[in-house]
Amino acid sequence: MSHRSLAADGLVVGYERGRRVLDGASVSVPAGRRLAILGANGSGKTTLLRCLSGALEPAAGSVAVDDQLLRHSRRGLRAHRQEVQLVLQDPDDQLFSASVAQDVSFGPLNLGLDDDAVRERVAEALRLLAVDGLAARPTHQLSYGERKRVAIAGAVAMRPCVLLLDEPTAGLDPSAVAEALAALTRLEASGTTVVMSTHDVDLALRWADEVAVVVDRRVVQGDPATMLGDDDLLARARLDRPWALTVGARLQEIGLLADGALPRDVAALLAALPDRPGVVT
Amino acid sequence: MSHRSLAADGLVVGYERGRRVLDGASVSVPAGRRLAILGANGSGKTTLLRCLSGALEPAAGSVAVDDQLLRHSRRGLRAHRQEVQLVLQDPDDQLFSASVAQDVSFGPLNLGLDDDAVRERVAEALRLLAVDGLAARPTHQLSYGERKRVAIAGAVAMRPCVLLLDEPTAGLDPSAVAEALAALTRLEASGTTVVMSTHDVDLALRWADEVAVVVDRRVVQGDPATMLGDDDLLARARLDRPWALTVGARLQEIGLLADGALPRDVAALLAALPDRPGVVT
Amino acid sequence: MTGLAVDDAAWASAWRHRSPGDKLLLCVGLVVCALVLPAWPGSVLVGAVAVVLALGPARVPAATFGRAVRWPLTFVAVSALTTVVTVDGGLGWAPDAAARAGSLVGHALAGSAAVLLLATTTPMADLLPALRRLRVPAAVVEVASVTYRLLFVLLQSLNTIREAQTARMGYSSVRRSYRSSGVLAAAVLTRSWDRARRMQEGLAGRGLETGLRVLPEVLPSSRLFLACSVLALAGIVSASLAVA
Amino acid sequence: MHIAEGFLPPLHAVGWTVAAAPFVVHGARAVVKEVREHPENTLLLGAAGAFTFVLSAIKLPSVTGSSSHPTGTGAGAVLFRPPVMALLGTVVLLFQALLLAHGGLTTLGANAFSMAIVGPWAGYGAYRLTRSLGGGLLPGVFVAMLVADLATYVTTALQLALAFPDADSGFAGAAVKFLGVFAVTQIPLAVGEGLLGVLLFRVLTTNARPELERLGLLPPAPAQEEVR
Ligand SMILES: Nc1ncnc2c1ncn2[C@@H]1O[C@H](COP(=O)(O)OP(=O)(O)OP(=O)(O)O)[C@@H](O)[C@H]1O
Ligand SMILES: Nc1ncnc2c1ncn2[C@@H]1O[C@H](COP(=O)(O)OP(=O)(O)OP(=O)(O)O)[C@@H](O)[C@H]1O
Ligand SMILES: [Mg+2]
Ligand SMILES: [Mg+2]
Repeated sequence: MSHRSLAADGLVVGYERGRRVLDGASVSVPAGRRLAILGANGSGKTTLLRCLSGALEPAAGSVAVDDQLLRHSRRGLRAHRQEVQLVLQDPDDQLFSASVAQDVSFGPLNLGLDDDAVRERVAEALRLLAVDGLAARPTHQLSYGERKRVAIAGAVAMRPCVLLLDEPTAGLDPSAVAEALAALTRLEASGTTVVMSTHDVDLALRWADEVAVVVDRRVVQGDPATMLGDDDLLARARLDRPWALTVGARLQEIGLLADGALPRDVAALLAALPDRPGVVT
Repeated sequence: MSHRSLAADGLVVGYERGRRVLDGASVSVPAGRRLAILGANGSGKTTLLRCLSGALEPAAGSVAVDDQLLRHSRRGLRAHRQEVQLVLQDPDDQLFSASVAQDVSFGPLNLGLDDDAVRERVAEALRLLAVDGLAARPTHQLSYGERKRVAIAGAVAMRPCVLLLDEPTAGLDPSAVAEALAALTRLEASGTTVVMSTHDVDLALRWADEVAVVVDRRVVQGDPATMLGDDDLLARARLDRPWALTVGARLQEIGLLADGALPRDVAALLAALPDRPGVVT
Repeated sequence: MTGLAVDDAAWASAWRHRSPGDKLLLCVGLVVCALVLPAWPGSVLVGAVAVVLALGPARVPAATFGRAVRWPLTFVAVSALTTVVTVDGGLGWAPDAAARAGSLVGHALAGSAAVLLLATTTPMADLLPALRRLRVPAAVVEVASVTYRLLFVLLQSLNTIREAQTARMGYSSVRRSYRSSGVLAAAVLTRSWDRARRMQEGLAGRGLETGLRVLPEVLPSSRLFLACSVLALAGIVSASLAVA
Repeated sequence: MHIAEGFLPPLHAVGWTVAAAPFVVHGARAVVKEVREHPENTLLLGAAGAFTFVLSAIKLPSVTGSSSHPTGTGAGAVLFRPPVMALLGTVVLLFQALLLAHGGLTTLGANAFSMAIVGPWAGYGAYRLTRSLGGGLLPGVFVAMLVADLATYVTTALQLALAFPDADSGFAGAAVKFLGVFAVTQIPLAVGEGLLGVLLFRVLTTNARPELERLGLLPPAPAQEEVR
């Protein structure tokens, strides 16, 4: 499997007449690069992801995988869904079956694979998400974090090129977040491009290669450090500046950090700090 | 209204036979002090809050408001619920009436107050949470952040001495978090003691006066900076160390911050940093 | 976790990985024996075998089993009593009341124990695919599967919403209880619609248009288990016929 | 009140199963057709089944201090129509037998006949009659819930009387006994269930109007978009 790129251009979406949620929003997910989507509550992050996945047909605009335009016909959607999978925020919206292995088998079966191939895909997906121990467990007995990872496994079993995740870390404890991110890294290694929406600016800064901010019915996309250091954009999007940028900038100001790229997380900051005051390496 | 203190002693709770969620857990909420409850997914934070609110009767142990023991009789619970209110994590579990004002009036009406008193309480609660503009709106049209604040208003209208909040900031964008915290500060000013559970160690460090960590079926309580700097405890509780403590400690090490208490958030850290390298004030 | 103790027991049972077909044969056999054999010694034998198997090899918690038979016990007691009481010209006992009541209670308890043996060892997730082999249409089995899954989601909503209402004194009088119950039922119903709609979207991406087919777990049948089952059933039948 | 496993004599168990079968098969046909045309409706039907199960977990307080659980089949019949309820009700009864030990397998036919067939049809009939006599939605629902609940219990009582006729007075005497025990005591609870139905639908008419319109229970509201 090789990385594929996904792009949306000029999306217009309105749920009710008159009011538009997105109006000319464009975003591109370059193959193999991590994209984080940020934005205030109700700005349209989920709406954007639903358009990208084909779940929602925009009133105008287009979505394409590697320049192949998505058509909202039965066949067009079928083809698109083999490339792009969306994992919803609430795992209970995705888990319909009584047992974990059964649930994950749903997608591959619908692809028309034979039973052995399905079983193999299920095993692979559960392994990538590190939930293989849960295969025979009933869905309703799982913890929230476990349900979240099983829901991701259900999408992964479709072997999509692009995996879209709506707030995959919301409601998880710090260790569970770390485990989820590790699972996503394994997925990337197997050729999947990962996109996530999140409210956590610190996470976006340290995880993403690119950031897309949904603001004023459009999307602004760019480098995480630049975008999340732009106070004007942050204010319009009701976001906070990540602490690492603020603290890093100040430390540069007082000459403790070398000029140039700011560290994006604690580890990078500690590594960049000199051992003694006043010595900038 | 004056602040009241809430305490639980030796709580034992098991949902299924044999397996205990809490086993000898004690926690105390001193009047007027902010308590943050931390812990891994499934450690028992919600269970602890349900015990404190009287929703769940522990198999052993006691809960008391100002040394007045909670009895799980009809009368005992009635009295307790006027002192202690719990706001659940999912606002949709709490908003069941058609309109915002109707929903907030549910509790006061059940207290048997007359219409004028009810109206006054509703207006006050909506004002404290800064959602007075929404009074006439249908609940299902509200954004997630708005629903969360209306749910809190529903509990506040009961005029509790202690307000327990289960993950009040989960799923909110950074501005909405700031607004929710500002609302809680107004509540405190009106005499309510506020307790919240959260997965956000950075938030716990900067907001709380005290931290209670649920780990190994018990609760460890103490000063935020001490508790969240204790690597052994953090590992057992599957929590991360807040960035401010790690970065602050390193800056002290290299002589950039004065010894003593570490700054708890960005603003405090920036204020404590010297203007030029090597100068510790 | 779920509040449905029988279901929890089924998922945790030592017989969880036995073929549902095997367990169906044994339990349905026991149920039929309980129904058609004379109460003495048929019902007693069936009841004893079901209880011993459940608490022994299947390792079902005794408390779960005991609590689960409590409900049928109430019904059986009331109904059996009603059956053997006569009202003609004043309250009185029907002739041979004790024997009739004993026989009724025996049949019912033995049958209940046999069904419970199945229920506490076989999760619905295994039984429903087995219905397919009984020629129940796939659509019906799929609807039943979704019902089973959503049951837990809705029960959770029901309990949480009720807890929230209780905290705000929604059940502090009979009148308020009624109002709160109505609101509760409506909230759960609208949630169930909402949930179905959102699941539709959640599953569309994985190919909902072709139905809700899943791959059931392979649980191979055991010859030994089948042989022992048949032997046990034959033993019960012959013992009963010998005594009768 | 479900008849417990093993309580009915074999002949009765088989008889009621045969009697219930055509209705349940008819319901299954309707469901299969529905799902074939709209596969996504599997989820809606599953949700309806789950709601029917969960509704019976709601505790209704009664004035005497005891509490009871609604049968819920009246509301189900009004919302989802009796044929569908025949199937969903049977599925729910199977779940109740296997998850709660309420009812049984050999008595499934008898229980389905009273709870999934007679109850819903009687309730639905009462609902249609009330509506055609000019009653509104709420009176219709009240009558539907009340009649469905009572009809279910009366049927159960008659089933038991048929199986266990009185030694002297035969079926008639037994019917009096069982009706006395199971149906008369149920009257206040049936009224309670009717009230619950009214409260439920009153909330629905404000919170879930579009759904009720889609189900044909309320006339479609004049579209507001066109007015502007
Ligand atoms: N199915 C729907 N019908 C009508 N309006 C909708 C629907 N879904 C979303 N909206 C509206 O569209 C807007 C964008 O919603 P969306 O869920 O995309 O926001 P979001 O950025 O994901 O927010 P959050 O951070 O709270 O998840 C909101 O104003 C919301 O109320
Ligand atoms: N109603 C319930 N019935 C059975 N088990 C339950 C119930 N509620 C919680 N549990 C179990 O109790 C344990 C503690 O759950 P609790 O919800 O208190 O954890 P938590 O710390 O709030 O987790 P989270 O961070 O995910 O919210 C978990 O193992 C959970 O599965
Ligand atoms: Mg969203
Ligand atoms: Mg919790």
